[in-house]
Amino acid sequence: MGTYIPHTEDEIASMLAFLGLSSIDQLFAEVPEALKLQRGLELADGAGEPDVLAHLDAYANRNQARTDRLLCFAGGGAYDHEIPSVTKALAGRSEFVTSYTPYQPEVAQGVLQAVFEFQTMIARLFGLPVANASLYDGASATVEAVNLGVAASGRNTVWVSEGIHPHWRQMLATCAAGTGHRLRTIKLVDGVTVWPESDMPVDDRPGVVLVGYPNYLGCLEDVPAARAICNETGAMLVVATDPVSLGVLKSPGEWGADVVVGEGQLFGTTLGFGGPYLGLFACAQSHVRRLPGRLVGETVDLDGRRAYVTTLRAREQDIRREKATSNVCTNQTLMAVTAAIQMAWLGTSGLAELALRCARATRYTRDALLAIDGVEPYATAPVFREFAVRTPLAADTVVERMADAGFLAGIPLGRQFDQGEEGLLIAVTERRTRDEIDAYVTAFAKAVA
Amino acid sequence: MGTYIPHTEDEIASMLAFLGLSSIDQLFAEVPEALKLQRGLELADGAGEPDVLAHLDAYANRNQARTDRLLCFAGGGAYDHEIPSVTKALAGRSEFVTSYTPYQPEVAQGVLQAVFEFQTMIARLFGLPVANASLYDGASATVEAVNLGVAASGRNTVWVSEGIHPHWRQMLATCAAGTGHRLRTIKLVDGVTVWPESDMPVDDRPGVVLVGYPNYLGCLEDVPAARAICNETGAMLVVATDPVSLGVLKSPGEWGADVVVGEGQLFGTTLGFGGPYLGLFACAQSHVRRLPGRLVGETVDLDGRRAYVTTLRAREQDIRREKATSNVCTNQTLMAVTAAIQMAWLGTSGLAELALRCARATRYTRDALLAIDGVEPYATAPVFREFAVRTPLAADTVVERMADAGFLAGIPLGRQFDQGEEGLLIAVTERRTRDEIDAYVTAFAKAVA
Amino acid sequence: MTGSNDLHGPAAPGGKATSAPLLGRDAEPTIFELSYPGRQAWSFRTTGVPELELEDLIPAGHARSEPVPLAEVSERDLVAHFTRLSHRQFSVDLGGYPLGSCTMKYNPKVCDAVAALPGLAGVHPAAPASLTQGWLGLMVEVEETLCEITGMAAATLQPAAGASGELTGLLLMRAWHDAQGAPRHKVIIPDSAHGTNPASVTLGGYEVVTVPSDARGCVDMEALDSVLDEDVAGIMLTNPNTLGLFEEDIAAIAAAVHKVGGLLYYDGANLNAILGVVRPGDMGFDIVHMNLHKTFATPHGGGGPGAGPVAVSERLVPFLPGPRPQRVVDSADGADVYRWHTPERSIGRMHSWHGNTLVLARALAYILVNGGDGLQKVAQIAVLNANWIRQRLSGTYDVPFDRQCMHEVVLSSRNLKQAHGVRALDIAKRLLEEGFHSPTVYFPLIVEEALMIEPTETESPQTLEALAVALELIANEANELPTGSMAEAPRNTPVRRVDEARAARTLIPTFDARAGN
Amino acid sequence: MTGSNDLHGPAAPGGKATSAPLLGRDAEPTIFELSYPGRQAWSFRTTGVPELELEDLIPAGHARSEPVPLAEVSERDLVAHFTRLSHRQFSVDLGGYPLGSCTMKYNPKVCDAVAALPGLAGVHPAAPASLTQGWLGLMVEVEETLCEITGMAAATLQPAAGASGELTGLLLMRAWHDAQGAPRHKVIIPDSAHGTNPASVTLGGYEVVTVPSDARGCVDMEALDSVLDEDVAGIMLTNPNTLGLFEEDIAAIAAAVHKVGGLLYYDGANLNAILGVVRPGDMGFDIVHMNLHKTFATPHGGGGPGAGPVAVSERLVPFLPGPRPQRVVDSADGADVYRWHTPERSIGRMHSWHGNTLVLARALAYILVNGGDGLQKVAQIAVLNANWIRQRLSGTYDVPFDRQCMHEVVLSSRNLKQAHGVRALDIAKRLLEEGFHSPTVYFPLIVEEALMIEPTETESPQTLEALAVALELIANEANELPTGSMAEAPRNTPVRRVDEARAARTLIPTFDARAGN
Ligand SMILES: Cc1ncc(COP(=O)(O)O)c(C=O)c1O
Ligand SMILES: Cc1ncc(COP(=O)(O)O)c(C=O)c1O
Repeated sequence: MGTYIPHTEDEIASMLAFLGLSSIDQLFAEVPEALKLQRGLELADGAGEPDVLAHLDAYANRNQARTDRLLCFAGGGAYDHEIPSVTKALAGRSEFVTSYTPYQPEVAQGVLQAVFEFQTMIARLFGLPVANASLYDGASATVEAVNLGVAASGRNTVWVSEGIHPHWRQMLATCAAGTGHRLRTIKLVDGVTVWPESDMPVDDRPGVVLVGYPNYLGCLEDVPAARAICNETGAMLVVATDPVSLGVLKSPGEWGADVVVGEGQLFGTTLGFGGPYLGLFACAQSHVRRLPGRLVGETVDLDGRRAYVTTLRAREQDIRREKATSNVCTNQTLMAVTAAIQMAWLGTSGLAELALRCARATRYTRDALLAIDGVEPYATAPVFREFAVRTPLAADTVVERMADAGFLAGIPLGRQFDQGEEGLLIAVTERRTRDEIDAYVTAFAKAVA
Repeated sequence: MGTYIPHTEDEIASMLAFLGLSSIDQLFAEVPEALKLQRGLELADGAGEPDVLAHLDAYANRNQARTDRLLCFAGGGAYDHEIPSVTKALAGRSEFVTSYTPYQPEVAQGVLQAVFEFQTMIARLFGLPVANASLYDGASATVEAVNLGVAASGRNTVWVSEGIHPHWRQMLATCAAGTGHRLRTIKLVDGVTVWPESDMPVDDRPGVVLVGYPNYLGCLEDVPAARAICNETGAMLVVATDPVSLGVLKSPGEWGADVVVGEGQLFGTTLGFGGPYLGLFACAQSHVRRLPGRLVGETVDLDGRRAYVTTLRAREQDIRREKATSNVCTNQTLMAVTAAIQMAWLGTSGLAELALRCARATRYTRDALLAIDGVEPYATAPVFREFAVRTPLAADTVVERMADAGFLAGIPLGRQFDQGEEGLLIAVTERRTRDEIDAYVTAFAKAVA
Repeated sequence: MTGSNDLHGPAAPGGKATSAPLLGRDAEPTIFELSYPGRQAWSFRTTGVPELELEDLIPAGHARSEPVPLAEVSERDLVAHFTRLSHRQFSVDLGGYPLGSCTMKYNPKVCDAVAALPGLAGVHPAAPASLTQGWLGLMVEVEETLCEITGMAAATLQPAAGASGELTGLLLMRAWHDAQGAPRHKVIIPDSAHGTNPASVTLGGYEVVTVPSDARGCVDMEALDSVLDEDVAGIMLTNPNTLGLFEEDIAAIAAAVHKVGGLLYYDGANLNAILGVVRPGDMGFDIVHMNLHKTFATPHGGGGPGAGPVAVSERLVPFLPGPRPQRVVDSADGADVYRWHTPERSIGRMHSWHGNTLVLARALAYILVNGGDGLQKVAQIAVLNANWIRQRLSGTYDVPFDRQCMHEVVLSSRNLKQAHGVRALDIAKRLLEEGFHSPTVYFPLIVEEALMIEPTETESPQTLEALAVALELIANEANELPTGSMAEAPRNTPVRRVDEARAARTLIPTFDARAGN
Repeated sequence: MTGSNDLHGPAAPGGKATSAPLLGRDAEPTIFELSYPGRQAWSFRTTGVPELELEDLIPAGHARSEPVPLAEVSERDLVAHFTRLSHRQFSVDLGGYPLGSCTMKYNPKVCDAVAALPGLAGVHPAAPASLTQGWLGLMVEVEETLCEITGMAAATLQPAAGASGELTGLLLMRAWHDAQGAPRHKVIIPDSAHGTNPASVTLGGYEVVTVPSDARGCVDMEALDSVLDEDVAGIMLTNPNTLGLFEEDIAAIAAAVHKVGGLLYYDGANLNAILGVVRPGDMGFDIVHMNLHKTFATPHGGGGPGAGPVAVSERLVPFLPGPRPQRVVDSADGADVYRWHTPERSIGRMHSWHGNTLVLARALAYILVNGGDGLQKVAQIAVLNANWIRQRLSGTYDVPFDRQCMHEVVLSSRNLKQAHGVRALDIAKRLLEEGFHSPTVYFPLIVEEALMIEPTETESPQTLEALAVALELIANEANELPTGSMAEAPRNTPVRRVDEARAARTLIPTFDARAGN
């Protein structure tokens, strides 16, 4: 039996004796006998680490869609960006990995300061003064942002652009069953949201307006239009963004967002089939007491030395309980620390360069794909670093065929956006070389022929 | 241009100005112009890390004989043993990796204590009271041992058993050109050394007797016989051992060795095409002032706290210069730390179990191979965890054929040991499963058919 | 010629290491203070992609005028900075971490290797099932394993942590009652419950009804009876509860709640105590979340990530979030076939993708190493360790509930507070000086000056002994040294007591909010 | 019932972390003290191999009677022990390490990734060339690159470190002279030479002849002339030499040595100073070793491993150790073919296998990232940094040789010793308190109270400034504080000044030698 338990049989016996017990089962004397499991768990007996590793590697080998087998052209909030050795080495340091929430700041300055730096970077990136220490992922950050917006505006009607990631919209809907928020999906037309007129009965006015920038199809929305609605209606503007794009795009904060959310996987976290990822969240100063999740602040210690500590804790569930701004407790700190390291590695110039390179590769790929007979733009609105095309046959089929040629071709859009099954969402990161793209385009032409 | 230099152009300019220089070339004003390289180095310009990694991975992909492609049945001092994640994680801690020789013990207790523990473990394993902090590899440890033996005995005739690793014997010969040691190779007969009579002219008497236990062919030598010669002639007994075998075999120290050496790769270091490995070295107390290399000792600090420091430094080259016991400076400390971790992971019971498992797998494989028509024992002396066979065709050819079947079949013995090209040395570690061995044997039968 | 050529310029020295506790006690500069304009660490692949200008790539008006000021550091300074920060951080890998309710057990390194397997780490979550059979199979094995451990019928692996699992469970409850055509409005929780429970109840759209604990630290049955009615959607319980005590009346509670049509929710934070001994499903629970980062040893990452799968009984399966991985072909030779499937009446989705999948893989590795037999031993030794601590310290600290505990024990230092003004907080800080992380303090709320100690099964008897000796020493000091001396602790740490009030009063949530920036 | 159940037994508590400088200053118990009989961490594959008994596997008399007592610890305690030890260790990753002659530059993390590539790390060294074409190709690229950098014709990659390279070089020298039919007996080294040089000369079977340095810190040409004769096999030089000074007369030295038929050996420890600026081959050297762990940034590993390839001029190629990797087919499409080849008159072998191959791979990665252009910049900035330090501190410390230095500067604190009794050692210890590793002290031997400072090019101007400020502060303290106060340093480190004399007097080289064990 593999085990991480140090106790030897003699030690167990001695400890039981100290407790006045004669068998280990007596420790569970207070558990009603009738409830106890009368058999062993029907699981295999413990195995050695090498066997277990082999077992899991066998699963790994059944995944065809691994980046070392299929070149990745899929995105949709999960991107195949460069993760340098230095990020892996630092983020993997066991002090960051095997600690928990910094309840004792005196021995947790490492995580606290790293998170403080993370918060600063996200605030700068999003163009807002306060960012939290992380939420679970893009979807949950969006849910929290809407909750904040409803609380701040006092109105629970939420206008959700169809350009928000469909999974995030699903999670909004799922959670709205509990909160009672009234969600109204606002359609995309040719890639961008067409907002309703806002001169409507007060009751129908939105409390929150939620838009993507860039949106799920990679298109650049008209954020000022959304801001204008908010100005008229008193709604809170929540923008869901692609953080890498902000290397060159104006920040949502600058566009007037009250809350900005995003998925932070792209800062140094592996694709990992979707988790653990990193929910990013920033807001205006006025909302800080409604902020969900942990927040690290700077202060001093007894000797006046600079120190960091989690702060405004009175918002949180362990103190405020049913009146807390959110229920989040365990979050994604390690991914936040990873992102801080990755963003420091990128730095001011690297982030701009990264965004630019993605945009160039995207443009190059898009132009080449659209030159293929039968491949049409899915939307004509300007895109930045991701785009969708319409293929002559079902996108699912294209993806299957492209896999045989060595590519993960993109994400089929399915029957969303009131369209057929021919939509394919394609992301091209800075890691794709011209040769790889050319090969992709050639294979694509064959796949759709 | 990729670079790890922090300086910006403005900083360089400001520093030059401080030095009263107007160009960076002036820093090299004292280098005669005529000698300077008048062109740039004819190397490619700097590349980004991802490109470089890809370049090296291309080499890696051209190595067919990697353990993830060919199951390893080769040994000869380099073994495919289990290296658990925990050893890799701990030995990879950057404090161990990016420090140097502990010249300032106050800030080097980590490495010092780890090496102290390493020394203790090697001393226990080899059955001698003192072990050093590492030498380069098995071959260099053997050279150093012979040097010590010659100095201690005052006689420079060295009897070298043919059962010592052939590469180590080559290095002995290479170095003997400098030291003038007179090496005499003592032949193996059926796998074990047959020592000459020792009643010979005083001048021919050995100062050092060097034997392998187990030897290169995996056979168990009669160490007491070698010890008896030493007793008669006053020679020093040096034993080169397979450290894993000592999990169940008597230690060379117990057999009466004055110096014991070995290759320590098998304690947690990857095969890595042969380096960096780990030269192990232990000796009797009486030889401690002749010990080559670094030695860590326990002491106390100013406050009486237990502390460690490199000691008996007066033996070493930086102090004793041309009279030093050895010229070694940079050694293989990281591998020693790795070995300490790996030996602690194995522990008392694990090492014994490891040795036993190797022996079982070896026996199982050997029996099955010898049942193949035309496969003969290379020697009949008892082996412990490695053995040689004679194949019906050149062993090189067997290795090539076995590679196509997915195995690194072993090490061809070539024309050594006065034999033909049909000898193949085979090692079977605890990592080989019965299924793998069965497949190997089946393929072997085909390869030699 | 000598003289000064002050190169500090705007930046702090990246190579000065006085913030590493090995050398000193200085503050570590922020990465922003280490920044120097023009320095860089990044490099990307050479791609050969045509280098269009930004103007040609995005419409006018969208481009930012200045790059985002992140940091400008060399790789060397980047490494030094975060390595020094890591030296300013306690962790399980450094020593005992008896932080109650958090199950800070040892995190096996083999699980890191699992999470780094290219065939797991390198998979895009939107790749179709046909190309990700390994991941689907792994997830099915996780689900089946968790169901066997909890005694439930099926599970969703989406929730990213316990709290997310709670909300998922409450939404399942709601969907169930809605499906019965009779929405309800109240959820009962004991006063000892963790804060996430009431917070989740609110987010689930329910009203919190709190029931008090009785003298044995369990749900007061009479009080429970008095609040149970047909408007009660369910009850959330932790068992063993946050006092580390087993709710012996669980069968009666289950019967009573079920009788009014309510559902039982199991907060699995304390599952470590009962692995292989008793299962939530067998106690009558309908919905169970697990915290894989607690019970199944996935590392806590300085605050996360975790994973909070939710398992349910048969009748709730149709409501589970989707899509869920499902085995379609069960083949003997390991080539099972899997697909995604969304339950008919699914409440929807609780994660951007499929859950914290790499955490699931780690947890599976941990479970497989332990095996069914090993998991039971985990529970046994976790409980043994906690009881040993309880017994050993019962003359030194108050033991509010004098019963056998399960995997953790809640002590109280009210005796020391009353006699000497020494608070639980002081003890927590003083214990850092003795080489241990502090226990959880002031929780559960119903115990005054609570010290909640969860040793976990991976701490050896020798470590327990040292912990007990340290806590005895501290109690002795409280009794003997002048009041206030304890308030000096910790003395050896890189920073001393941190001014939390000031942090909240003058909020500095970013470097830019610091006065002078 | 309370009371004691002392569980320490024979073992120290693995979970107590007061030895981590984060928390305390206690000694860390040895792994042996953490051991408890019966505990274990290991696990192996399940193999299904028949389980014969040991008696059936080895002949009677060979079996040991007791297992080797290594340690008996849980994985948890194993991890805690070595993690705490790592916190007691300074390293480049923590801060500046201006240890002269050792070139403690930043070690890029990408090189760790290279060394971990399964296709490099997982290759058995005895596998035939046909199955290891990648490794042979890599080694050929390393050799060609090093030859271009040094201006030599070919190289052996076998030597495991500089000292091994030196011995290799001396054996080559010997083989050369032997081949000329005229063995020689003396090798000249300057008095500033590193200790490995004379030690290697002895092992090479030569007599050491030392020449003094002149007033400019270079080889005294007259003294050299007076010892040069036909019995001189050659001369070993470091250039820049260990004083950090360039031997300007190198051309004349080379001519003089060559004139008597001697060979010139280049100790490449200081190669970092001249990369892309001037090449040993062009200076007239016949044999050149390189320390890849210095110049090419492979990590020093707490004392090793390194790699010490030796490059030679055309006439020495036939004597190189073998086998050597060689390109047989040069193809445009990257599918070159390689084989092993042993030079006709090879001196033999200097390594168990092919050299410290994974170190070679790391060095190649470093070289490729820098490129030809980048390597020259490395030298330029290394020299710039050293000169800046020299200039900045020249009023504070003695500068024995008032000239431009190369990549390192040797200062002397004899002024402080004479005036206040403060030794170089004290300054070294005091500097630890300021957040830097100490320089090399008391070397080279010809400088009194030597402080040998090699900043390397990877330390920023800000770090240099801080280092200079610290060294100024220390000098000021020496001038102002009472004599002896410096002897207190370091005060913050996990141990204070270590009693080296006692360690040598009462030798305790193992745990078992400790009194009481
Ligand atoms: C009893 C209890 N319930 C719920 C939770 C919440 O779990 P998580 O932090 O994973 O969201 C915790 C976490 O500390 C807990 O201790
Ligand atoms: C000048 C000089 N020569 C030779 C050496 C020896 O090199 P190694 O330590 O690699 O054996 C050193 C190492 O410090 C050195 O500084």
